[in-house]
Amino acid sequence: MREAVRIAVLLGGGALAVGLIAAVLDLPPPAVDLPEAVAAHMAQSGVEHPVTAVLLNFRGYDTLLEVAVLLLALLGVLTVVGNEAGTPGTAGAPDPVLQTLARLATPLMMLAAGYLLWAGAHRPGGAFQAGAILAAAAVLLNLAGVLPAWAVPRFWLRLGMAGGLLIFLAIAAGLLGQGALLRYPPEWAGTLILIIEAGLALSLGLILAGLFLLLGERGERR
Amino acid sequence: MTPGLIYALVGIVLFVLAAGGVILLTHPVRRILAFNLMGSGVFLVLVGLAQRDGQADPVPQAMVLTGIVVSVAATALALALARRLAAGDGDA
Amino acid sequence: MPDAAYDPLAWLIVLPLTWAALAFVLGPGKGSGLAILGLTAQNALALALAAEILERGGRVHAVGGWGAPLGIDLVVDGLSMVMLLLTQTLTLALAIYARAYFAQDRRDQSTRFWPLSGFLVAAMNALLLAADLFNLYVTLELMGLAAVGLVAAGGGAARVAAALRYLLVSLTASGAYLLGVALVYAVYGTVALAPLPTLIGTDPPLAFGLAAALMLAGLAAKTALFPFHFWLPPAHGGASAPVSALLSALVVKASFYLILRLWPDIFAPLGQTAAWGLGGLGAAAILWGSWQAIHANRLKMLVAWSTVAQLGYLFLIFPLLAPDGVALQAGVMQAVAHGLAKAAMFTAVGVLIHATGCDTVDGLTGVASQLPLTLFAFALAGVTLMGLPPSGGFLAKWLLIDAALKNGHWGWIVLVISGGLLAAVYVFRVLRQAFLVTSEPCRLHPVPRRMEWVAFGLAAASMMTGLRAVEIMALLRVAAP
Amino acid sequence: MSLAFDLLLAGALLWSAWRALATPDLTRAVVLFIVFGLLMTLAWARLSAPDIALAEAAIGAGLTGALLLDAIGALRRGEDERDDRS
Repeated sequence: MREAVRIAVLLGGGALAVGLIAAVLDLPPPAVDLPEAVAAHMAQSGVEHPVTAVLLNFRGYDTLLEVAVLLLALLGVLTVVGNEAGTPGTAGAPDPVLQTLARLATPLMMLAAGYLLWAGAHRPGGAFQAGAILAAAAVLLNLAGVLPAWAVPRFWLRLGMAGGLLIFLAIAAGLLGQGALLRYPPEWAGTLILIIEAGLALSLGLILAGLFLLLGERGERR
Repeated sequence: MTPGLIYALVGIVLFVLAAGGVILLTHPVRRILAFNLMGSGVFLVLVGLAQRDGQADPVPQAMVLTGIVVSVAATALALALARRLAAGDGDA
Repeated sequence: MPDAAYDPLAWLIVLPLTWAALAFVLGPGKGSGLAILGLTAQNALALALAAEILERGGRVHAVGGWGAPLGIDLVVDGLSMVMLLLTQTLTLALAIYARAYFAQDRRDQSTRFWPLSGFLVAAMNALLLAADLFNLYVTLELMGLAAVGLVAAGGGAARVAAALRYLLVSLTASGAYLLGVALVYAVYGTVALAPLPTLIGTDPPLAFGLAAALMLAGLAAKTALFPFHFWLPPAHGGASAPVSALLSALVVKASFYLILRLWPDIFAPLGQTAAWGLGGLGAAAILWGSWQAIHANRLKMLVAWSTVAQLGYLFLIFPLLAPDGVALQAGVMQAVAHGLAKAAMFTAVGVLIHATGCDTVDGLTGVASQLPLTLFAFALAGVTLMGLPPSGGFLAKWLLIDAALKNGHWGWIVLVISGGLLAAVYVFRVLRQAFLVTSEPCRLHPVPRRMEWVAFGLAAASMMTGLRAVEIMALLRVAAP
Repeated sequence: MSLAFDLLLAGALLWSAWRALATPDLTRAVVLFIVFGLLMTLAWARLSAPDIALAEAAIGAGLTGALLLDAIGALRRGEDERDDRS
């Protein structure tokens, strides 16, 4: 049985790969020129960087749901680890060199996150990258033994994690009066996007760090 | 051959290889790793094919950013389950 | 068009997301009141939207005001409206049930139930309304992760193993779907549904065919179509009763809905081979699922295998789809009737398991005299699954037979009737055990009456859909703009 | 010149992915996965997608790699403890 599945997967996969490669080498040019549409509407988007415009304005609704996906993953992780006795961790495994390095790197990473957030409107960067760097700083501090693994999050931490989504939802729904969800008035678009991004960066940082630190064991054990 | 097309082809091979891995491998961590490779393959196809004429296209790029975040979320949940499963076996 | 600020179409997505996030902030075990309040409002919104589109027809909500293909459109038509109504009704009933269920002695399992189920409903509503292939991918992932989190809740090695398997299948299936979306974007330069039909035309390139096949395979695996059904029984049979009901009644229907929605534009170009392939697998699912249900020892596994069988009927319609819409009506009717009946069955089984303290068919001996209402609910739900009049299941199967007759497919008729007989076997297996007279009646744990009444209400609703089908059919005929 | 670089990178991507799937040692497989993630960063840069390159480096290679390493560490410790008990 297992061998039959194996052969089927190998044959099917091979056929799929050959078919896909043949299909891809023989593609007509696309009928709709979306990059052109993006370029044509950049002026109304409130930002100057096309990827940010797509991510938070033209397809901002995707991003809204995606933040919910992240929060959901965190909820799932909490369901799984939450049943174990959540002993708050104490920092352990002291490695002086690593600790000093981590302490030095953290403010720099915070600064980088802030810069990326601000820069996202004009050039590559934005909430996701900023949040990821915040999370990376937390992970680094944890690996160095400065920041302990997290127990079940308390109210303020939960609020911080859900805050990005809640701000995004409030703005999305608030703009319904303009005629549709997330319909930014052009003169306010830049400001609103920056508010959303700031909330997202913080929440994404907390959630991504949480995904790692809630599972982490450093210091949690005897 | 544009870079777009080259990386799209890499993406196709990667997808097929890694999808086979998710189905055939048995160790949960390996299957999760394979799922991540599969995701990378899809992302390469998405951006690569859209840019097969050499012009950057922000729309699939934004989609891939979304996809990467979804992937890491799913990975964290899957690993939490796998760890719980291993720990549960020990207690039983 | 109504005042945009109160547009139910948008609020049906924003509201559940909001109460789910707030329930998370409130903390473990909290949020049931918030959930019931939110779901009540969603029911009102759904009814208002239904009344509106019955009068004025389907409509579009262009998120961001851009419109497809630059922006993302939300579209409501008859098909999505019927599913929206089913979703809101079922989730409200199950929330009332879950509140009583978790108040008993299962606080540990309820810790994250409310936010998780909120995100699940939000994902359902978003999926039903989305008219954009990539946005659909995000909603599918949202729903998959919520469902997996719900299955895992409460722990236990079996549950966690079932959740992990479910997650990996779900992720692989979404991966295949997303590769299909990537190819569609490569061929046509857009992922919005609105412009695709004209772009695809009559002679699409090979890349599009492969894209459609990948998307179809991914969605079929998510719907647990035979032979991708293997993940369903442990996940649905292992979860707690309200979760099993949510998953079996709604979640698997969402991916089926997508196949149905995308069929005319995206999948039909694959040709009759694909339609008959789906139909054949559906037939296999009916037989194999029923066989397993008949031989299951555990009560919940019996009901879960019955879901595998009942999902099979949904796929019988694809070779029969015709402009007259009879097959489509049969499929939607089956989805609605099975959704209500299966929710009734899982909630009834939840009551039985709670009362007897064990999850086996044999453990039911003699409970009928002490829990008549619950047994009656189980029997009524069984009538729908068997397809006896006047239930919604009867109507679904009647329409299916009608469509098969028109096309002269006698095999389908034999299959539908034998599927009903097989369902009778596993339903009566449970009922017979429960009605056995024992010399020493077992002592049952007390069960909140509310749980029994929810099970009964859902079962009665599955009957009513057969009697009030005219309204459902009228709604179904509302076309998209 | 750039074509040669692309082909080389393509080969390296596929090689590291294949090794990550096929290597018998789990830790090594995860390290190869992180290498793959860093190569992906280069690929994104070549596809003029600096946003994705940043995200891939931080999330794809960094966070996912850390999660995977952490998980195999935990699984291994769990196995050791079980061996001790038996």
